[in-house]
Amino acid sequence: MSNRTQLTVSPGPHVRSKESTSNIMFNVVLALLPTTLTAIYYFGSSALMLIIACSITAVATEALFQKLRGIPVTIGDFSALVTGLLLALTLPPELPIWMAIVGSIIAIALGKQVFGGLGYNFFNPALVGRAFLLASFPVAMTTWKLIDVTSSATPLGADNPTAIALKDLFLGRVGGSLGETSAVAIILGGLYLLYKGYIDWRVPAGYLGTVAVLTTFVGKGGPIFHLLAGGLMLGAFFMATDMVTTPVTKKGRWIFGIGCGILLVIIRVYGGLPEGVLYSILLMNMFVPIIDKYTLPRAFGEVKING
Amino acid sequence: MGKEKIDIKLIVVLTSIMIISALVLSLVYQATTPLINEHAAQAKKEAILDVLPGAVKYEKLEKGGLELYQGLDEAGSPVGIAFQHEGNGFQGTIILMIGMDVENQKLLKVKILDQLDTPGLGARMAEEEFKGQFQGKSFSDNFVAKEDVDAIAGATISSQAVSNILKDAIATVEQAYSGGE
Amino acid sequence: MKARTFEQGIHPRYNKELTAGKAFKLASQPEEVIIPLQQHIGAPAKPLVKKGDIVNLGQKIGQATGFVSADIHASVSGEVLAVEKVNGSLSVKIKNDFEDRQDESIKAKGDLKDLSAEELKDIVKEAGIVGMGGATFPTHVKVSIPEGKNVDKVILNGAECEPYLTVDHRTMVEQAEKVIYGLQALMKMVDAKEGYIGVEVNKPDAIKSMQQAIKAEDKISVVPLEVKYPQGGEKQLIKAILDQEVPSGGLPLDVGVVVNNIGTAVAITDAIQVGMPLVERTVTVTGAVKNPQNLIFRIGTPLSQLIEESGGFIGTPGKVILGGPMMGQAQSNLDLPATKGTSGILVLSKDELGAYPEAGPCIRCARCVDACPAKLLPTALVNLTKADMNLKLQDYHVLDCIECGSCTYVCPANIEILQWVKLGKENLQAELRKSE
Amino acid sequence: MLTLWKDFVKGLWKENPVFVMLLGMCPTLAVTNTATNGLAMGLATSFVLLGSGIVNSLVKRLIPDEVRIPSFIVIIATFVTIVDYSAKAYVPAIAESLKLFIPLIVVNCLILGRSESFASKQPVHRTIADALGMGVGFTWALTFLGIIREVIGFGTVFRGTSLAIQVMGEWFQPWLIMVLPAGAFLTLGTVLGVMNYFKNRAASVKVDLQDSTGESCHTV
Amino acid sequence: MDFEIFKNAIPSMGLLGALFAGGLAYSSVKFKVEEDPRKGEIEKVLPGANCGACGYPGCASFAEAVVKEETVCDGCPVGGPDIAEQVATIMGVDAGASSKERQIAQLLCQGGKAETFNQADYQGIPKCRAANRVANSKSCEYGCLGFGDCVSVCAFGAMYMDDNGLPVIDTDKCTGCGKCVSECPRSIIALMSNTEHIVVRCKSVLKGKEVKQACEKGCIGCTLCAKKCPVDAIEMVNNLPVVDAETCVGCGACVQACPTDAILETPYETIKIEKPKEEVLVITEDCVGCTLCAQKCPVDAIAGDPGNKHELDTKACINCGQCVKVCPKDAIEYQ
Amino acid sequence: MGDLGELFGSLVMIFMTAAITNNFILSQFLGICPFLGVSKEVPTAFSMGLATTFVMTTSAVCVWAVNSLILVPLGLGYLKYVAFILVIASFVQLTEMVIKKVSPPLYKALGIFLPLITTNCAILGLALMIPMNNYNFIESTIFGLGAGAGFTLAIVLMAGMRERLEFADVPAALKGAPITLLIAGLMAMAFMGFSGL
Repeated sequence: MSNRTQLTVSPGPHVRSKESTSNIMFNVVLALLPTTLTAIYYFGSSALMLIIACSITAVATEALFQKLRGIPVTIGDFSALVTGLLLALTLPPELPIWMAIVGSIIAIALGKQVFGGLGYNFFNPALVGRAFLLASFPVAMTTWKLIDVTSSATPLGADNPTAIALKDLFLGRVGGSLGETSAVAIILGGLYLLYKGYIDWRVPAGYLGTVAVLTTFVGKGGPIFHLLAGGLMLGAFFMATDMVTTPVTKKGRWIFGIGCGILLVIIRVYGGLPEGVLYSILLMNMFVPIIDKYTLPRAFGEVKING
Repeated sequence: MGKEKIDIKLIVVLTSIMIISALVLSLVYQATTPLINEHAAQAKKEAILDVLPGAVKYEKLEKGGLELYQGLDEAGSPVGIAFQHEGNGFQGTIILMIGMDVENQKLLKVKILDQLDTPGLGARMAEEEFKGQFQGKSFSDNFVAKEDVDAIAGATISSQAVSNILKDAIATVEQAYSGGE
Repeated sequence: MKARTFEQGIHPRYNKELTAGKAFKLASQPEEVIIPLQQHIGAPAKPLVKKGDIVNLGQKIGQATGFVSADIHASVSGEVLAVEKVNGSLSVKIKNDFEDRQDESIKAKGDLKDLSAEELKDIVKEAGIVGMGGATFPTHVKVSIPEGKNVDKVILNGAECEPYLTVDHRTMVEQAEKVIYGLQALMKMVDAKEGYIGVEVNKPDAIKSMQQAIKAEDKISVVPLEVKYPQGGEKQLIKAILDQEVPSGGLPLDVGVVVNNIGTAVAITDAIQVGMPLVERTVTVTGAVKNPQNLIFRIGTPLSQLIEESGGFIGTPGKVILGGPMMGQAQSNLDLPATKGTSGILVLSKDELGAYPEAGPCIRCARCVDACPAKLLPTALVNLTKADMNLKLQDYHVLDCIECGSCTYVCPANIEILQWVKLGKENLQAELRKSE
Repeated sequence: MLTLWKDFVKGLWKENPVFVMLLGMCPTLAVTNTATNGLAMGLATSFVLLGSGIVNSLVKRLIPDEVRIPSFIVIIATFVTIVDYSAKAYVPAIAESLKLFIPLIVVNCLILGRSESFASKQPVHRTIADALGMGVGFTWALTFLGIIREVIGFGTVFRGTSLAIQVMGEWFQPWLIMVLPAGAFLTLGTVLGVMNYFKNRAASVKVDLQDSTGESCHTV
Repeated sequence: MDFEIFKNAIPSMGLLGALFAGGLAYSSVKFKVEEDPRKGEIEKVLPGANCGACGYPGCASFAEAVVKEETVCDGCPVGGPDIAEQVATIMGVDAGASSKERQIAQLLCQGGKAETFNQADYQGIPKCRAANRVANSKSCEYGCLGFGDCVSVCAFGAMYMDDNGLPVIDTDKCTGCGKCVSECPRSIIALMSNTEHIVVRCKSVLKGKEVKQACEKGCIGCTLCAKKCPVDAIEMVNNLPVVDAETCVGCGACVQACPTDAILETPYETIKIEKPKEEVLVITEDCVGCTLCAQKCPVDAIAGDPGNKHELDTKACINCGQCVKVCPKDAIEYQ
Repeated sequence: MGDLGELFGSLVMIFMTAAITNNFILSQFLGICPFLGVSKEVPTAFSMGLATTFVMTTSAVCVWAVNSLILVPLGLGYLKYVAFILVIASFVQLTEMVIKKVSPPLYKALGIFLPLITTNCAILGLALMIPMNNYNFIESTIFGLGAGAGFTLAIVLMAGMRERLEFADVPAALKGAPITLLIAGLMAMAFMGFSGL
C-alpha cells in the first residue's frame, strides 16, 4: 500500500542535548593539541613523523578491521585518531617508524576492535599499543633522544632525580616520550577537557593526589618531582580518564584514580621498571568491571523500609 | 541403604597399583640415575673449568664448611677457586658457578647454571655481554645494577639478582677463608 | 532564600518564553467531542449512555469501575452519536448542540469550613478529578490515606519542569486564590498541618502571586526551587522541599506527604465552589504553531482543532507531542481528542527534528549516570535488558526508574536509553510474576 | 580397520586437542616459546598418552569407581616419571628447557580426558589409535605454535639445536613479547580466531551450496 | 642390580596407597549421599536447550521434577514423543497417550508491508514491544509490527522474517514452546493444534470499513464464511469469525468465500485461492431509499440519501450479499 | 624481634611473589583450564578461586608432609610425582565427599568445583615447587595461600571482564576461547608491570 507517512512517533524524550560521540572525541583531539605542538617543537620532524604515522595507521586499521567484519566503518567518530595520537605521544622520539606503525595496529586491532570496537574494550587501546611495543622492543622503547640535557635517561631513570630542575620538567625541557615532557601543555589540555566536562575530575584528582601523598613518604625526589616526571600528567589527564575504560560510577572513579596512584608508586619505588604509569592504568583497567559491579550508587530512596 | 561394608577391593587395587608403580619406577630410577649423575658431573666439570680461565683440572677443597673447587693450570699451580652459589632471581632460583681469585680479591668469570627468568630479557644474563662484565670485578665493589653493573635493558631486576648472588657468594667465601684460617 | 533542589538531573532548554506571558484563552467548542472512558490510570469507566441519548454539560456519562478509576462527564450538551472504540479505547461521541445545558447535579457544594473530609473526598470522586500534571492518577485515591499511615504535609507541584509547558505557571499567576483554596481543601481531606507550593525560580511572577495569596495563611509556604529537570518529579520535589527521600518502591505517603498538581487544586476548587466536574482543562499549545498560547478547552476536543485554534502549523509538522518534550507522547493521529491528562500540545517541525540519529555504541561516558535523578546506572540497565538478563535488573534497581528521560537526553551515542529501560522494567515484572 | 583409521585421524584436525577441544592448555601456552620445546613436549605427552592409555584400557575393569581417578592418575604419573628420568638421562638439554612442565603432563587434561572418555570405554587397539592420533595432533599443534612464536620472537626456528635455522634476516628485530607469557596467550588466541574465521567462512559457503543445489554436499 | 632400593619404595608406596584407598573406601560408605541416578540419565536425554517451556528453570530442574514425580514424562514440549519415550523408559513407565497431535505456532495476521502502510514514522528501538508502547505507527493497530521479536526469541530457528515484513513459521521446526506467543505484544501468534485445518488470519475487531482502510487482507466481518460453512462451524464474535475445530470438516468453503483472503487453510503454507468474482451486485430502480442496505454493508459500499435510490460502489463491494438479504424491496440483485 | 620481623618479611615476600609477580595463571601458565572454563560469572569464579585456594593450601601442607616426612628421609625423591598426585587426588576426593555430606550449601557453593581442581595443574605445579624451593611447613602454607590468592584474583578479574563481554559486539570468529585468551594475554601484559617487585 502507499506510504502515507506524515508524523513521526517515537518514545520520549523528544529533545536531545547537542553532545555526540564524535564531538567528544574531537574535543579530546583539540585538547591534545598543545601537547602535540610542544612535542613537535622540542623533537622536530621525527616527532611529527611518528604522530602522522600513528594517526594514519590507527585510522586505517580501524577502517580495515570494520571492512573485514562487514560492519559500518566508523572512523568519522575520531576515536581511532585519538588512540593513534595518544600512542604517538607515549613513544620515544627516536623510535623507528615501523615500530610505531606496529604499535598503532596492535592498539586498534588488539586493544579495541577484537572486543567489538568503540565502547567495548577493557584496556586503553593506546596503552595496549605501548605496552606491546615496550614488551617487544624494550631497548628501542627506552632509548631517549636528548634535547639539551645531559641525562641519558628519562628523569625517572636518572641517577639523581633532584638534579633535574623542576622548571625544566614543568616546561618539558627533559628527555622522554613525545608527549610526556611538558607538564604545562598537558595540564592546559586537561583543564580544557575538565572545563568542557568531557573528563571527570575525580580520576586525575585521585591519581595525582595519591601519588603526591605517597611520594611524600616513600621514594626519592619528593611529590612535585614525581608528579611532573615521566608520563604521569599525560596518563592522569588523557589515559586514565578514557571514558570507555574507566568506571562509570563516581565512587568507582575515585577507587580507580587512587588505585592507579598506589600501583604507580609501588612500581616506581619498589618495582623493577622505572616508569609505571602505563602499567598502573592497564592494571586498573582490569578492575573496572568489578569496580563498577560493586560500587553501585545508592539508588534514590534506597533505604530499608522500617529500618 | 543402611550399613555397608567397606570395600576391600578398593584398598587392594589402589595399593597394588602403587606397589607396581613403585617397582617400575625404582627400576627406571636405577637405570637412569648413573647417566643423570654423569651428565651432572660432566656439566659441573665444564662449568668449573669454564669459570677458571687457564685451569685444566680441579680439585675439591673444603673450607669453613664450604665446598670449593680449586682450579689448577697445566703446571699444576692454582688459578683460582670456583664456587657454586644460588639465590632468588626474578622468577625463580638462579644458580651460578663463580670463579674467583681470592688472593687478588676479584672475580674471574661467572657462568649461569640455571635460571628461570624471562626469555629474551632476564634470560640474557647468560649472554657474554652481561656476565662478561663481572670479569675482574673487585670484591669490594658495590654490585648495584645501573650503577657499577650495567643492567640488561628491560631486566634490571634479573641483573640486580645476579649481582646480589655474586655479592653474597663473595661474602660467604671470604667468611670461610677468614674463619678457616 | 536559596532555591532548593535534588541531586543530579539535567538542564534542557526550557523554551517557555513562547507562551509564558500569554493569559489563558477559551478555546472554541468543537462540533463533536470524543470522550474516552479511560482518561486515567486504573480501570476504564463503564458507559452510562447509549447512542441517541441526549446529555447535558457535566452529566456523568461514565461510571468508575472499582476503586482506582474515575467518573467521566459530558463536556458539552448534545446527542450521543456513538459509544464505540476509538483508537483502541471505548469512547462516547457527542454531537455538540452548543447550548451548554448544565446538568441539574451541578451546584455549589457549600463552604469549605462546613464540609467534612469525607464529604470533600466524595466531591472529588464525583467530579472525576485526576492528577492534572499528566499522570492522571485518580485524585480521590491519592487522598484516601490507608489505615496506619499518617499524612501531615501536602505539596502542590508548581515546578513545571517540563520544557515548553506554561499552564501551571499561568494558573498560579491568574488563579492564585483558587490554587490556595484547592490546597486548603486537600489539606483538610488528608488532615495535614502544613502545605507547600514548590515553584521553580524561573517563574518569579508566579512566586510573587502565590506569596501574595498566602499572606493570611501561616500553614502554607511557597518554596522557590532551582531550575532543573525533573524538579517536578514527585520524589524529587519532596527531596527538594522537605529533604526527605521516599523509600525505594514506596509512595510519598511513606514519608507523610501527598503531592498534587497545581491544576488539580484548581479543579478541586471548581468542584466545590461551582460544583462543575472535570469537563475542561488548560493546555499549552506551543512549538511550531503560528500562535503559541495557553487555552482552556472542553475535554474531548480533537487535537487538530486545538492546533488550528493556535494558528495551525509552521512548516511541515514532524512530531505532535501530548505533554512536554521530555515525557510527552508523540501522536500519529490528530483526530484523537485531548483529554484530562493533556497539559500540552507541542509541535516540533520536521526541520527542527532533523534526521533521526542512529544509535552508536555506548562509550561509557557516564553522562546518564550523572544525570539520573534516581541515581541508577542507565547504561548497565540498557546492557542487561539487551542481553535479556532480566532478573539482574533487580540488583540495579530498575523499578526505581521514574522514566524522566534525562538519560536519553544526555546520551552522546543517541541510545534510546529510556525505551530500553522501560522494556527492561516490563521484562523484570513479567519475570517476577512468573516466579510468584 | 576403518574405525581405527578414523580414531587416529580425528585427533589430527577435526578433534584436535589444542585447537578444537582446548585441552592441555597449560603446556600449550607454557612451552611453545620455541619450536623445539613444542615438539619435545608434544612427543613426551604423546608417549604418556599412549602408555597410560594402554594400561588404563587394560585395567579398567579391575578398578572400582571410587578409586578410578586416583588409580588412573597414578598410572599416568608413573609414565610421566619414566619420561622425566629418561629425558634427563638421554636428552638432558631438552629436559632442562622443559623443566617443570614434564611432571605437569600428569595433570594435562588431555591425558586424563582421553583416559576417562575413551580409554576407559574402548578396547586397547582403538585406544592406541586414538592416543596416537591425539598425540600427533597435540605435537603438531604445539610445534606449530612454537614455530610462530619463535620466528617472531627470536627470528629463528629450532634454535639451540642442530636443526637451527635463522629465518629472519639481520634486519629483523625480534618481538620479545612473543616469547613472554603475554605472547603465548595472544598467539593462541589469534590462531584460534583466525581458524574460526575460516571455519565460519567455509560453513557459510557450505550453506550457500546447500541452498543452491538443494541437497547436502556431505560425501563421507 | 641394587635391590636395596625396593626395600623403602615398595612398602612406603604400598602403605600410602592402602592408606588413601582405605580413606576413600571408608568415606564412600560413611559419607554416601543418596542421589537418584535417574536424574542424571534423564538430563542426558533432554535436549538441553534450557528454554523453560516445561515450566522449570532448565533441563536439570525438569529432570529433578520428573524423578520426584512432580511432572509427567512427556512434560518437555520441545523433545516431543521421542524424548518423552526415552524419559519414560528411564522412569520405567509408559510415555502415555502422547499421540502425534502437537501444538504449532500460527501467525494470525497477513498485514505485511504490501497489505498495510505506515500512518506515522516510528523512530526508536527496532523491537515490536518497544514500538507497541508508543502511538500506533502502523495503519492497523492490531497487525504485526514486523520487527521480529518473535524470531529473536525462537530457540529452535523455526522462524524468520520474510521480505514482506512478516514472520514465517517453519512448522517442522516449531516445537510449540510458546515463546513467540508470549513475546508478541499484539498477540497475533497463537498455538494451535496441527489438526485444526482452518485459521482466521486476522485479529482486527474493527468494523469492515476501518479494516479495509488499514489492510488489504484484514477480516471485514462480512460473515460470508459463516454463511457458506456447510456444517455451521463458524460463529462471528467481535467482528471476527471463530472456527469451532470440533465441528469443522476442513472443506475450505469459507476459504473460498472470504473476500479478503483473511481465512486460510492449513497445512501451513499460504495457499492462494483464486476467488472468482463471477457476479456483480447492483441496486435496481425498485430501491426506495430505506438505507437498510447501507447500514448493513460491512464495507460501506452503499451510499445514498434517505428516500432516494442508493448507489453501490462495485469496486468496494465484496459480494457478501448482506444487503440482498436485508432489502425489503428485493431491489438488490446479482447481475 | 628482628628475626621475627625478617621471618614475617620473607613470608610476605613468598605470598606476594606467588600471588602477583609469579602469578600462577598469568606468568606460569598453571591452571589455565579452569581459568578459561569457570570464568563466566564473578560469583562462580570467586567460588572457584576460594575452592582452589583451599585445595592449594591444604595440598601444600600434605605435600610438604609427604615430602619431608617420607620421601626425603627414605631417599625416594624419584617417586614424588606418583606420591604427590595420589595424595592430592585422594585428598580432594575425600574433601568432596565430606562436604557433600556435611554441608550441602557449602557443597553447592564450592564442592562442585572440587573434581575440576584435582586435575588442575596449578595444584601439582605448586606441589612440585615446594620441594624445589625447600620451603618449610609455614612457608609451604603461605605459598599455597599466596598462589591461591593470585589464582582467585586473576580468575575473578577475568570473570568481571567476561561478564561485560556479554554485552560487547565481539567478532564471531573471536567469540569464546579466542577472546578469552586475548584478554588473558593483555592481562599478562599488564601484570608485567609488577615484574621485579
